[in-house]
Amino acid sequence: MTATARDMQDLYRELVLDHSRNPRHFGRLEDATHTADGINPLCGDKLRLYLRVDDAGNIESSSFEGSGCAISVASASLLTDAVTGLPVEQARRCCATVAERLAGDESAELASNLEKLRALDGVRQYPSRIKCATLAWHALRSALNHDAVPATTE
Amino acid sequence: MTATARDMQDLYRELVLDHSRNPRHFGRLEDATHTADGINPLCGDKLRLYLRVDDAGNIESSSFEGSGCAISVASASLLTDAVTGLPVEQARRCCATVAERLAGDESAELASNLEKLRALDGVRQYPSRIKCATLAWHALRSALNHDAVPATTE
Amino acid sequence: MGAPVRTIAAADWRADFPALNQSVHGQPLVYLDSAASAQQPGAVIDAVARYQREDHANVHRGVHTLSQRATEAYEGARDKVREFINAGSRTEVVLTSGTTEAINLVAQSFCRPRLAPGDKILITHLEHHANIVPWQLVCEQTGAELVVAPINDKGEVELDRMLELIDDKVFLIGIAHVANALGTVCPLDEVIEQARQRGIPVLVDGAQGVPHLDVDVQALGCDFYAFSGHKMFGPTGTGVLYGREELLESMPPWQGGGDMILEVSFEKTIYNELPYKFEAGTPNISGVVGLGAAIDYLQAIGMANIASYEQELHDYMVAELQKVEGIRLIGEARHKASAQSFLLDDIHSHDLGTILDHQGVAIRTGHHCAMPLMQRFGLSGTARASLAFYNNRDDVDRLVAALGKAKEIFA
Amino acid sequence: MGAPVRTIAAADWRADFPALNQSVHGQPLVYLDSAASAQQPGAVIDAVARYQREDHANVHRGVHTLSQRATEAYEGARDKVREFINAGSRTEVVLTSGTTEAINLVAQSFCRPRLAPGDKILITHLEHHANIVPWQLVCEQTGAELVVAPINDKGEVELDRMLELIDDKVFLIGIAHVANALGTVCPLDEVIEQARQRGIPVLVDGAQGVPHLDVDVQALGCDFYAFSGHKMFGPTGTGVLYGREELLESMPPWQGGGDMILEVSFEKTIYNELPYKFEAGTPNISGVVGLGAAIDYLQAIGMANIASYEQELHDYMVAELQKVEGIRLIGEARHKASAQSFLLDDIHSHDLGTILDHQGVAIRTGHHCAMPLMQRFGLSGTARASLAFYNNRDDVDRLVAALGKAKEIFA
Ligand SMILES: Cc1ncc(COP(=O)(O)O)c(C=O)c1O
Ligand SMILES: Cc1ncc(COP(=O)(O)O)c(C=O)c1O
Repeated sequence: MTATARDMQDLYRELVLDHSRNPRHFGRLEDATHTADGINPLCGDKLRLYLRVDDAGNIESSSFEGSGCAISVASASLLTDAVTGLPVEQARRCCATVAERLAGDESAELASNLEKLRALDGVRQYPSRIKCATLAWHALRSALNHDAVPATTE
Repeated sequence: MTATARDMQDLYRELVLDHSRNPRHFGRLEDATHTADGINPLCGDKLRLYLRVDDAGNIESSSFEGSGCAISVASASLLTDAVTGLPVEQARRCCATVAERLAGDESAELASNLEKLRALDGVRQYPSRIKCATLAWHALRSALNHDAVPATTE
Repeated sequence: MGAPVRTIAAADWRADFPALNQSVHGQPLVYLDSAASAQQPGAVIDAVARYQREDHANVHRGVHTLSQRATEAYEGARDKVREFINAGSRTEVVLTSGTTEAINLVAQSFCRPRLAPGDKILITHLEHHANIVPWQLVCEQTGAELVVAPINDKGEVELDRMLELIDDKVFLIGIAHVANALGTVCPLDEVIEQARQRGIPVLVDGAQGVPHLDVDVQALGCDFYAFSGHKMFGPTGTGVLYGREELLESMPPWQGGGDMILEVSFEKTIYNELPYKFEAGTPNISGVVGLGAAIDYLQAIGMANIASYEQELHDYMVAELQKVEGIRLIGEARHKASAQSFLLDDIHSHDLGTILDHQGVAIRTGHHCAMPLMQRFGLSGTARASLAFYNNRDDVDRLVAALGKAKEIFA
Repeated sequence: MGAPVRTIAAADWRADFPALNQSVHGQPLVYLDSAASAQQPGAVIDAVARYQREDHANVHRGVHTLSQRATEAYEGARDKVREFINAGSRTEVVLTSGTTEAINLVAQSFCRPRLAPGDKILITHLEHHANIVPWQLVCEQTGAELVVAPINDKGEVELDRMLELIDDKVFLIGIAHVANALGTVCPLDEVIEQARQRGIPVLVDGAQGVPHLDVDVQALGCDFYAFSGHKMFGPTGTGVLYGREELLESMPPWQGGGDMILEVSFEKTIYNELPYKFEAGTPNISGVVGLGAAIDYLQAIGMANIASYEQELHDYMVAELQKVEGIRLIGEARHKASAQSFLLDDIHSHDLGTILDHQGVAIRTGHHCAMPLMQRFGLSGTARASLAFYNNRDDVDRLVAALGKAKEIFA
């Protein structure tokens, strides 16, 4: 295997390719309580995130729809896996942790529900792609804040 | 005398200084038949040229007013000396000859009425000043053409 | 006029461009993104640096030596532009910060004061945002309507339908010379001919025309022609609006400031002559000096030579790409220049861009500032390889090989 | 924050500027025209050339390595600007082609949609055309009125009378930080204080402020601050509009094109966030890289050091000029920076300029793009010597000696 292929397989790990091809929780969530759009104007990634938060403040279910590159779709898919069942406050903290981790902060330890996000560590070497990986997480924060404007990654 | 002073005295010859300090035909010409403004936006030279042309098509008299640098005032003063008494067609040709001469065309021979304009030959080494020396002559052409807009030197 | 057409190895030219002589991710760079911005020959880089080291001062208003030299360098470049596009007069060459500013100038100064509700601006479906949004803005400001001529599935302007749309309500037509996303060369002759018959001015967005074709604005017969320095191997922050003198004369100034006036008082301000009326403030002097050097460089090769060399290379690129399994070419117009858009399997163009970059191959991905065009094809973006005369067949081969690797990774 | 104030021989700095190391008409150049345009340190010239040789590509939209590097360089320069003027956020730093474009942007985008007949724009009598004509244009377009605060015979703004003019009909105040023709430092604090009390926005024309003073836009409390790269030792074709976020947010885009939009369709266009909303089209990337390098250079010296060094040199220049028989200083404000205008005997300033140039001394002559100011003094122009930190006492002595020669010639 060439060095290029190896490096690239560090970015496009099996898990990433799997989640991008078979995104989990894909589609519109009926009776969502929170929703937000994410746009990455640089590459045209666009997604809409849906959350249903119950009265106790837990994320009962989540989903997303839209289109984007493998990284942004995989990240959104991993997100919905990771935050479903979490209390809102904990989900908020996840946004911060993931953003720090993807920006290259090794000390940003991933809680067990975020373990799989390690698969995205490869983007750190590709500054222009970090935005793809964080897009869904920006949208999550917007949704939780009930922001009216789309989250962008600039 | 230093080289600087010598070079500069080639530009500011006695005749030039004399005409700039004591411009001939200075002031408004009542009953002018032709008039035109000249503006040099680069240095703020502004003059108005007046001509009285008789029925036979000769420039009976001429004058100018305005303000400007030594070169432009001297040139205007020399102009009024040179064209008074000339047939219009000949005055028109003078405009061309002087413009060529000042632009450095040695072959542009000066007719006897223009002899004194040799004093301005020094400007040829100072491209930004050629416009000062030609301003009045541009205005002369405008006046003869009855142009409505001010002549400029750009 | 250009040198006689001859066949030259692009390698001769390539060596003139320092940025091309580098490795990216350990691989020699293959730069296929000239439609976004072109690289500069050393002659341009050096001309700018030399100007700054030796001649810089502000232009137009100075009597001292440096100011004189700067003015000559700046105005000399204007003369080069005039000759390069064969404008009738230097007064028709307005120097701007780029194509975008040039088109905004026409929208705001030529159109805005005259447009009324019911009037139309006609463009095509393959325009760059720079030839869409300024018209949207002025339509909003005036109540005029933006009308869009359709394109077919090959990415060609549907000429018959466009000509039908040219009626007496059309105030101005804006059309690309070459479409940046698809490389389509537009049918300017027919559009301009029809527009002239009705006295409708035509603005040509020449951003992608000037770097690849031998442009003669008088032969084209257009009224405005806009282009950017940085796409023709010159500096960013420079551009040109060619405008027919009669039209430019009729337009009020757009921006106010130094240099665009003859006389200012609080009561009355007299604007300067063309082209200065449209050049407010200190211009991009060093950039324009570089633009002049770029033109010198291009003239020495000859635009006809460049056009024919590139045409051959473009054909080769298209043929090689077509051999790649799973590729879908977007933009298959009969007349194309420089750019080719494509998709590969179901790999998102953004991922493709990263994988190619990792192999030293620089392409552009995304919407190419032509979102309506993307919508027309039902796409959010494409991968685009764009050629300049410094590219060669090796570059194309490297592109094709890199696409093979991408298929492996996403296999 | 700048380095601690210390006294340094200007010669240290002068050697950094290649253009200053040359002869003109056989004499070592004395450059006293920095107010028109400043020279660049080698570090700036090299940064621009290095960028072009190694990193150039278009910004913002590219996934490949060069585009990434270009974006980082460009956006990195924006961060440097933010820090240099202490703006609260990088979203408040709009990159323009110069002061002139920055002021036109405010006139057209902030004022034009809101001005109504009866509203006023208040400026002063000592403004540069760039801070006059854009307001004249927008007043003409909207029926608003341009009101001018008077100055006294020393060339100072008559503060009391200006404050009286600030009434509720004033929509915006435009005022220079430092007057380019006279060097007057304007009473910004008092004007801004009064304006704030009435909620009137203030635009400061900082073209001559930033190169000479330690500028902190938050401490000033202004709403807009405009300046040019080429006057602060950076490239032409670059400039900055600082604007308070709240105001910038409220403004519609001015120019349309790439980069200033998030999404375009023929039905609806969504504009991009700040500051991109105001940066249509490919920006002057290499120029902005140079601007960043200029800021690095200035920060290393420290603007406080520059200001105090220049103040001392300015005082020396004024004192020496006053000793010249037949001189008449124009502009004798208590607070001055950089520039000094003057007349000598009845020698026309244009002739003076030529004679000084012939001795290697570069000054500017004429109206300095401040015709109303000239009219105020009943002059068609002045000679103006303007200082930068690369000048020294020798330069002043050479100026004075050259004036002596001029007197000889016109004796
Ligand atoms: C005080 C002032 N304002 C505005 C300007 C205009 O700057 P620019 O020509 O760089 O746009 C200048 C420079 O000439 C100036 O000195
Ligand atoms: C066809 C076309 N028009 C206009 C533009 C805008 O040019 P600039 O960004 O240099 O103003 C471009 C470049 O992106 C283009 O390709």
